[in-house]
Amino acid sequence: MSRQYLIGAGLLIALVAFPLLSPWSTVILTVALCEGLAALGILVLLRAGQVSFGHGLYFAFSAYVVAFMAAAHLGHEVLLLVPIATAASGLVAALVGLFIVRYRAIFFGMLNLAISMVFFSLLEKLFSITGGADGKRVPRPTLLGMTLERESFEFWMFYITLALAVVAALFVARYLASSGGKALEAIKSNETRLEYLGVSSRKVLYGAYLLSGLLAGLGGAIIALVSGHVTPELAYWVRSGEFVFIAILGGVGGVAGPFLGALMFQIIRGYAAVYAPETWHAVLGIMLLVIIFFAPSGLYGLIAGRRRASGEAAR
Amino acid sequence: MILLAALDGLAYGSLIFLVAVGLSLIFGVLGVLNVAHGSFYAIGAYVAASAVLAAAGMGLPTWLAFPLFLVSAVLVGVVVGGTVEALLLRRIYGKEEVLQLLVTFAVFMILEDAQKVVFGTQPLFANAPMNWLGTVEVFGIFYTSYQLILIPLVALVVLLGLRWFLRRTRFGRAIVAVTQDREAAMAMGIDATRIYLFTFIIGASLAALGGALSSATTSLTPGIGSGMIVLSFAVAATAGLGRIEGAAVAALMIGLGRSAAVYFAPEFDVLIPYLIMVAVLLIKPEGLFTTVQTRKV
Amino acid sequence: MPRTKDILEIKGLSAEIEGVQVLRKVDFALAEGATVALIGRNGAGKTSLLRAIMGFMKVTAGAIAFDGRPLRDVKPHERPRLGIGYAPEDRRLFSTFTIEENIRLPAEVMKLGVPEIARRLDGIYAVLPELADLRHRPAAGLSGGQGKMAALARALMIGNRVILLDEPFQGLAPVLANRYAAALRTLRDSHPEIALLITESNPSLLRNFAERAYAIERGEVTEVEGGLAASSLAAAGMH
Amino acid sequence: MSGFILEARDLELRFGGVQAANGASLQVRANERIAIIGPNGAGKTTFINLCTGYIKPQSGTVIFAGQDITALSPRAITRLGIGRSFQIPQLFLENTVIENLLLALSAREGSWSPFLKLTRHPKIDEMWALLEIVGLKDTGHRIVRELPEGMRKLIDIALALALEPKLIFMDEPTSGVSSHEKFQVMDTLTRALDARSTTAIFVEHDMDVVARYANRVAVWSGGRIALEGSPEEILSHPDVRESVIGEVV
Amino acid sequence: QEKPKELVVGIATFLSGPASVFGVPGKAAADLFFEEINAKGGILGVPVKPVYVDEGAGTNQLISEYRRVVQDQGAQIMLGAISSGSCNALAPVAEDLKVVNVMWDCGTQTIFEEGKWKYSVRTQGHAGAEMMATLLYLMKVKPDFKTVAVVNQDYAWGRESWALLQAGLKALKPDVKIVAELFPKFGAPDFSTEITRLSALRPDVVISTSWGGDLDTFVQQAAARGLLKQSTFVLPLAESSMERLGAVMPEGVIVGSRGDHYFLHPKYKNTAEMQAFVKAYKAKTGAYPIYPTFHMNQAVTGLVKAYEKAAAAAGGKWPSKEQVIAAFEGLEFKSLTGTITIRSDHQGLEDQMLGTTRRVPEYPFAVYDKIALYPGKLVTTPLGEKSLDWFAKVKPELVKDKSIETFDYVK
Ligand SMILES: Nc1ncnc2c1ncn2[C@@H]1O[C@H](COP(=O)(O)OP(=O)(O)OP(=O)(O)O)[C@@H](O)[C@H]1O
Ligand SMILES: Nc1ncnc2c1ncn2[C@@H]1O[C@H](COP(=O)(O)OP(=O)(O)OP(=O)(O)O)[C@@H](O)[C@H]1O
Ligand SMILES: [Mg+2]
Ligand SMILES: [Mg+2]
Repeated sequence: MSRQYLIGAGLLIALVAFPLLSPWSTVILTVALCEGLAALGILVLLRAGQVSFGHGLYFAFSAYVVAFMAAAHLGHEVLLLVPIATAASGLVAALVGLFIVRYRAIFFGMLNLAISMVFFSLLEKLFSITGGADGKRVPRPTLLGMTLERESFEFWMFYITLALAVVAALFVARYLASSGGKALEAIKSNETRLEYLGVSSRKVLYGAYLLSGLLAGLGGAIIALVSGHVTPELAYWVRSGEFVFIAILGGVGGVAGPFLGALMFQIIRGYAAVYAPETWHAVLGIMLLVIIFFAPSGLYGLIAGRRRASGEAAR
Repeated sequence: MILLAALDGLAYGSLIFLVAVGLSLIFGVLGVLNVAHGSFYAIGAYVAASAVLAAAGMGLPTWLAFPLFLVSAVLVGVVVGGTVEALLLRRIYGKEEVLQLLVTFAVFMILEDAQKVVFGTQPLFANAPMNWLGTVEVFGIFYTSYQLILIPLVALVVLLGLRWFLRRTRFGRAIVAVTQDREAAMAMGIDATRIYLFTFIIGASLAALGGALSSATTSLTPGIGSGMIVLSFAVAATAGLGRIEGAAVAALMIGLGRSAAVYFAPEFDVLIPYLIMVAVLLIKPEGLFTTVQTRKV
Repeated sequence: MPRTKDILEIKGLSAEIEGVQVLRKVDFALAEGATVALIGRNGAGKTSLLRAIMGFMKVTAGAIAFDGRPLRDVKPHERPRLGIGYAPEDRRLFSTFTIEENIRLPAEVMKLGVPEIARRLDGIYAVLPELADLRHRPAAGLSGGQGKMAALARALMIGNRVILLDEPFQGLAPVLANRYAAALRTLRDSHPEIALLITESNPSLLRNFAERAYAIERGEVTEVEGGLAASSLAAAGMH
Repeated sequence: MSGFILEARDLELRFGGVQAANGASLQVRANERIAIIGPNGAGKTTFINLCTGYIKPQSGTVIFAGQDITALSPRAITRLGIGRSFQIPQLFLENTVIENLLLALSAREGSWSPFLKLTRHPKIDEMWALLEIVGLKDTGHRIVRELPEGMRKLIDIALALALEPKLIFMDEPTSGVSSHEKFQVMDTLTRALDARSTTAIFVEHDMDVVARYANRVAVWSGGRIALEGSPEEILSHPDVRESVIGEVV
Repeated sequence: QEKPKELVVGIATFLSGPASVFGVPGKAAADLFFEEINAKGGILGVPVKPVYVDEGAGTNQLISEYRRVVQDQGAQIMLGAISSGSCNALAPVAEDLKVVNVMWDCGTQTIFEEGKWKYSVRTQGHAGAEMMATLLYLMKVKPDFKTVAVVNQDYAWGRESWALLQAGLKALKPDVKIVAELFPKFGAPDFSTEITRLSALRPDVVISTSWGGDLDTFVQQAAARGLLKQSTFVLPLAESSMERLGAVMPEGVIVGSRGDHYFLHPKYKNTAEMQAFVKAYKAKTGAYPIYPTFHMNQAVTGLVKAYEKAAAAAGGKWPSKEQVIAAFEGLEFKSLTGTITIRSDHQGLEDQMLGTTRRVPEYPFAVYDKIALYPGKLVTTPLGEKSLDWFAKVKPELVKDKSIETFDYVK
């Protein structure tokens, strides 16, 4: 546990300092944090043994809510847009969850994928409303009532996102260690027993699903603001796959994992884009293989070390 | 009208079936949802098209394309599929299932770029085999025999062949046993490692065969694999875990559904596979064909 | 007892699971045609020893020899071909197959001829008549005890040298347990060359059946002097 | 009110050609300890499964404390106060033993606050006491996956007990538990059951255990009760001696 | 301003995904052009360093890459992009970053009709001009058609181009009947159902603005089933598929190239520049150049000319970004084919060329015959007007406008 905090704190310090040293990185770091938030949502579900290939849905949904509201000058304010859009995604998760928590394993994964792809297709189809594949522009809203220039907007958005990410991570860490979190893990290890303890595994999963939808939604809302443009691609299955990728890359052992993974992902992708613009997919793929084979518990596990096994034996 | 749509749906559904059944088989036996499956499809298509073009360049007769399809499918299955299984997947059986999935995701990304490097980005096609078989006329409309007859026929042969193979042959039964309990199967003298490799190769070859067959009808561009993979996922989930008959029914439903949509509701065309999947799972949460569950308590 | 050749010889065997040592320098031998009980309480390492013989454990030291040949280079799936039958503690039947298909499977895998398989099946149904009635039932729905019997039958199918039975009586009604023991005795009489290794946490079931007994405790194996006689077990700290 | 805490009436269930329950009926009074014995495949586990909602009967009813529970889900039945252990233990393999028990405790108490760490549960001592009852105090911090079958069976029982049920079903509680510990565990277990006045129904193949710990015995055969009575009566009954115990009289 | 050591030019192009059929040739051409420029000492003596960004990675990723190239690698000029969606997304980013953004291949007419972008400029025509020329050509060569069907890719380009064509058709030929509007999924591998429907409906004209693999597949499957003989096909982007389609492409199909680009351009095929380019490009890639390579040529040439003009205006000093962008306004320059004029709204005027396929012994693929060359000014929506409105009131006289040149194929 203390290690978890240590890693988290180290990551935090690095993150706080970095933009001050290299201003152009703020947007990329903010994007990484947003993806980290979505991957954190995936981590929650992974604890229940469920893999979602459709969390792009929540990511994209809140991003579009932001885009529409900002375009309509409804609540043209970051501090309004973000919570409203996140809640909207939460609402969708609450609806979809009603039906999706009945399914497990491949069915769970594929239904999520199906629903997100339906949304993706709609975003492309209804192009008169959504702008189709070209997406929508998101005009820059005010922040705390102030109209900011690009640079300071980006600067503040980064620190706001960082703060939100820290809060989210701490909450998720608490939740996972609580009885509810353990019940969630129980879905993975033995649902029969869970039912025979009088606990509804669907309810437990529903809660987690809602949480994961909110986390992905939060990430999506912010990414819409900082990149200033939304496209259906946010809901595409490959994007959802990336969240899973990031979660595993970072390691699901602790809540700092997804953020580590997202940073690493951005860094690798950034370098690959510079040095191998034509084969950056392959570079990412190879990196992923390296991580899986040489550090199967992800970056987090790499840093935290294989404490668990040996610690257990020592007792 | 409906009949005409059904004819188109049949051909399309057959092609999806070929690819999806390979995915289903791999999933059923190895428990791995193979994201790279679409790449096998794409590579199969590229290799077949290149082979057919090369053969034509050497002045060989067109009919040779059909054995070439088979050869390139098996070649891709053995070389690419075999390598992926033996070099990568094999090292992480028994670990978290997500990891296996991610390995295939990584392979998918690598193969996508590998295709570009090897085959280029310009669309490629080799339609001679399709034209060679000529057309048939149904109600005054011309269909290519290739799409109307050959592809569904191949799908049917694969379906029946696989069923027979899994149920009636010793090797097929060994595969089924490994599916259920790898360790117990080994204690029965079954070489699980070989079975995994073999199954993966069969699955990959089927995807490649689908690709090879499609290379005569469609033009190959970067990214054809990822379109196919989502469809196969939809089929596999609709079918029920690792069910071959289920894959056939689901693929056909999707093929027919899509054709019907083009006629009656073009707006829903792309949504069809997902809507079918959601609808089926709403009614039958375990998929079209459920597998026998071992008693747990 | 006249000592014959050892079919299975284990020397200094240590094994671990995920870094935890569960077998410690086990020395143990199974003579051809012998019936040996391996007694130990829960967690002593009985299952682990059998699994090690089958090749499913990570062996850290020591060696296992079968018929004088080191098993180390024999892959797990090739071990049954040597004539080793194994009935795991938790049954592990193939649920989509019927009982009979389950029993036949290992013989088919080994490509035994059709008449040979039929002959062996008949022999098995003769000693386990309850199974004959169930032969066409899918294995998925078997009760605990029925499954145990099917697992035994499957081990008998190929175990013509050594049969490893992991707590075979667990969950069997006494009537069946007795019959099961009788079946094993019949088997031993009709095939005196087959060696039997039976683990039990409940030694009373094996009394007047196994001629030698070993005790296993925290992964260490010691021979129990005097076999399974109540007094000697008590002396070894068991009931 | 019938005066019975549990009453199963004419339960019927077929699996294809197999009649797993064939008019199974049983009446249980509070604080009884009933042993169910019978040959393998007689339908004992099926009976428990029917009473706890794992499968639904094709006909017949189950009444618990005056309420018809036939159609209820396992979850609802558990909440009404029925606990069970399984022939094949059903545990959370990746968690420690004490975490397993704490989950049961949280379920009982409904303590799901996301801010309360599971291992800081205020009533954790109660669970340690429970572990002591099944003789597994030392294993509390071990991961269940690493424990042998025999211990898992006992943890499985402890999980059911942690819910403080009014009625508990135990499917072969001591099979796989070494004879060494068997009686010791059963002693403390029955004492604990008495102390909480929990009614118990358990399937058992070991006649010594039946003789020692049951106050009523039901003999199952062909999916229904063939005989019922006190342990002395039943265990000396010639039919039982022949078809269950296997002695030729 | 001081001359920099090098001029970093960021280029957004498709290096992955289906649109890499345009992106990769575009990149190959850019490499050739920059080599040539650098061989001559660069722009105003400053060597140019191209940096590529993959448009295929998705818009959001593209935006962050674009920023990185500007902010981290110090690019002063960006060439972006191919897809209209990318251009729409990048224009505001370029404003934010204050970087000169040359839209080198994207077609949507709305960019400068609905927005005002200080830092962005387009060195080519737009979809309005392309579709107008297509319509005029169709009316010219097949004036008597009665039924039309459309099969377009289901995304913005497919939809938008059809909206324009439809508006124009209504104005020019009010009695025409649209019998089917099919929008198969982008990247669909199979058009059997669509072809079956068209076979049953037998429209006089089938229009498809599809491109790349989709177009190849469609033409191929339609050809195999005799549909190409049944209806007149209008394929405004077919130039880029012609070499690949080879023998599949029959005679009599109306084809275009989003401009006047064609390596056999009747006016420019024999110029030294064209011949050198075709040779170099063929040596590098093994194929004949297609329209995106010409668009790239326009962008690069425009850039060089704008720098030269700006430097001249600044008295020979290295111009600032603002000076460069100002120099673009009203700039007129000669590309490998026609002459491009940049309007005050930063929109380029580019000639449009259409033709009808013909098979000749010199090439193993179809070539343009019955060529018509439409001056950019004639077919481009006038300044300040919206294309859709302009299409709705287009007059039939335009079909026979005198400024239209015609050519037949000559060897
Ligand atoms: N996955 C595992 N990780 C760590 N330790 C394990 C694991 N599985 C088993 N063990 C340990 O190995 C030891 C031996 O277990 P084994 O199953 O061989 O015992 P057993 O004698 O067969 O017990 P039982 O009579 O209950 O079946 C036990 O102490 C157990 O804790
Ligand atoms: N899911 C099922 N599908 C098919 N048959 C089943 C199923 N469950 C139980 N049966 C059959 O019903 C009968 C009763 O099974 P049950 O498990 O209740 O027996 P049991 O009395 O508990 O036996 P044991 O003492 O061996 O555990 C058996 O013949 C069994 O094969
Ligand atoms: Mg054991
Ligand atoms: Mg039972």
